[in-house]
Amino acid sequence: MNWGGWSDFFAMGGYAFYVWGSYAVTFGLLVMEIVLLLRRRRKARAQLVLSRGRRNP
Amino acid sequence: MLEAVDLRCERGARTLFRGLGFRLRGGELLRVTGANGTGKTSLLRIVCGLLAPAQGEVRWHGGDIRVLREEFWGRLVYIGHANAIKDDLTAAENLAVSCTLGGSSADDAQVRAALRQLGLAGCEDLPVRALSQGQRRRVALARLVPSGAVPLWVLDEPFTALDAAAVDVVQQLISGHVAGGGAVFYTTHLEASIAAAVSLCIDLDRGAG
Amino acid sequence: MLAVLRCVIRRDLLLAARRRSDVLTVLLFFVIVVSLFPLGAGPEPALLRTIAPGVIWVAALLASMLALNRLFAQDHADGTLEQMLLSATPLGLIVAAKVLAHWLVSGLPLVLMAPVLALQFDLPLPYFGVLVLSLALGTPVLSLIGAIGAALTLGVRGGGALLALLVLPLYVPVLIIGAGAVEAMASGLGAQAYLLLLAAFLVVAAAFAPWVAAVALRISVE
Amino acid sequence: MKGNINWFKYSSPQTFYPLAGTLAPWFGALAAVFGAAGLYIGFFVAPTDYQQGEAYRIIFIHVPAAWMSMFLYLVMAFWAGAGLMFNTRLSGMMASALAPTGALFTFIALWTGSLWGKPMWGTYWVWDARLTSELILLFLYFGFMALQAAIDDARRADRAGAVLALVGVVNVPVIYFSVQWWNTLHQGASVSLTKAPTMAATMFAGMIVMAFGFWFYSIAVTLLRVRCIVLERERNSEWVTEYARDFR
Repeated sequence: MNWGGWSDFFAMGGYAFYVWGSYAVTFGLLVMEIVLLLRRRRKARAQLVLSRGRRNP
Repeated sequence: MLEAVDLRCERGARTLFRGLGFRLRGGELLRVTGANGTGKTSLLRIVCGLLAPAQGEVRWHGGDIRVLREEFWGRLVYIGHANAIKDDLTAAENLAVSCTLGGSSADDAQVRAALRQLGLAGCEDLPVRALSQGQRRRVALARLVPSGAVPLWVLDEPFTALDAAAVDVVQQLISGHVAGGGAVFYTTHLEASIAAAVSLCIDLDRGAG
Repeated sequence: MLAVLRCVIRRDLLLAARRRSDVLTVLLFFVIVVSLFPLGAGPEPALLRTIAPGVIWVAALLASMLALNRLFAQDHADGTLEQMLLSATPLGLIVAAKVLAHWLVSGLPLVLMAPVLALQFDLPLPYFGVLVLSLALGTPVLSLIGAIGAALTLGVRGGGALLALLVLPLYVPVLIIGAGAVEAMASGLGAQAYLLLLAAFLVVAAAFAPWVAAVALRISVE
Repeated sequence: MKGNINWFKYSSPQTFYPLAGTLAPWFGALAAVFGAAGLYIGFFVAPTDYQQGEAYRIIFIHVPAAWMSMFLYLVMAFWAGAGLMFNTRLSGMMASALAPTGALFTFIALWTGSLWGKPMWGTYWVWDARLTSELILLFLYFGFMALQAAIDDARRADRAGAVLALVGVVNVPVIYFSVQWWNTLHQGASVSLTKAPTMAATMFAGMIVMAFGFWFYSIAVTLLRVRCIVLERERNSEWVTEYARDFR
């Protein structure tokens, strides 16, 4: 384990902004993609319910 | 000569027709009727190979047209809703280009004779822009005159925007072609009486013909 | 077969002659875009001399892309495109003929105009030859690749910008090698390799692009 | 996404839909496991680089993301080509489902590349051959997605997208080598990311593990998106209305 303590870990040898900047954006985008996808899935299912309602109310 | 087997056509999510088949031999006339939007034009485009059917096959002399491709297209004249003429060119130039493209080369004399036959004497060298809608349709249909040798004619609403005299000329052309052993596949709303040995009909209103 | 191709080329050239303004707008666009750069980047000759090839090439690229929608859109609208699809001649050859006619109308003028603009940028005279040659080899490639983009975006809304988005990434190699030719000449390396590479691009594009555009046309007209 | 077990049995959207549903969570779980392992190796096992200090740790997501951006474009072009050749609707859907994730990884590669460039070379954007090619790859992805969005008819959109993807995949090597040539002409090889730090075994392991994590993630997300596309495109078919009977 090459970190003194948590504060040392987060300082990341002075490059905290760059390292955490990249990691935060990367995993933030991945999570955002999943959230958008689930929303799209909900919209698609709602559309089906809507058209089913229209077909045989 | 031309045969379609179990054709199904879809536009967007709607199925226009399914299980449609017919057989068209030389010297026969096949008319497609049906209300607007029942897929008449789509059927014509499928028969020409412009549109791929969702299911089924179109055969020319037993060979699938998707395999024959250029060989089949060389034996066919297609006149669609659009007149396929350029506004900036004169009527003579337009006809010369469309004849060459279709494979039946026509020299200038034949071109002018065809235009005269369609009642366009005197307008041969006017840019098509200056002609009326009816005259433009005649320029498009004048292509039929030099393509007597082409066995299959596919015409989409040939009689629209034409006056009585022009309709008469076109009817003679069609019946002349059919009498000469060619086949004509066309759609129209006009109750046209075209003399032909055998004239079949596909009615898309009653579902598959 | 050949008669049909000659007829298509003659028809397109005739159409362009009848509507000369289309040709001029492409050329004027080219001249204006090139003339904007000194206004933007300042008139010092040293700077202009270094950016001259890049500017002229980018402007030629944009101008030829601007002219692309004239390639199929008009024929699609009035139905002549369907006749080409239903002709006995393979569609690839017809597309090649159309692209050649299109290049003669919108590519060649750019090549001929480039030296005049190079004067404006005070480009040393020995480099004119390489510039014109690289454009002469490059602009047909732009038209050929552009034909694929034009065929794909036929009758699609937002066509102009979409066409640019599709085609510009594919133009990058031609731009780099084309502009690089003059650059290499300037740095003494000699432009031989670049011009040969451009010629290779041209041969490959001429061999494949028309057939790919033909497939794209059949898809778009369906 | 290698070929399915029985090629044609699963090639219809109807049979593929449930399969995608069962597989997606598994791949999601695998992605989480490998991602966590990659992070652990990257931060706690890999030693500090003597030359670049801690900043080099960005490599553990920059390189896998770059690999994925290229790999997904190839897979997308494969499915698009298959859709064009065999006329199967599902292949077209797969291609459309892959594009957004590919574009996302390209953007991540660019973002992490520039953030890594700042501490190393003092500028956020380095006209390095590989970074520039990534940028052009991003435009290719946007071109594909924009073309598909602009065409209403799903069948034509798939086939037009397929032609563009195939033309694009042929051009990617040409773009890469011309950018490489351009880079050496203008700057020489002095400023470029190609000189990765000396590869200690653990560093390489960290990257590989993270790459697998991203790969499983892409499969899971693509399967989910395919299911959405199937629902959207097949909403009028009988099996979807039957399937949707119990939706609230």
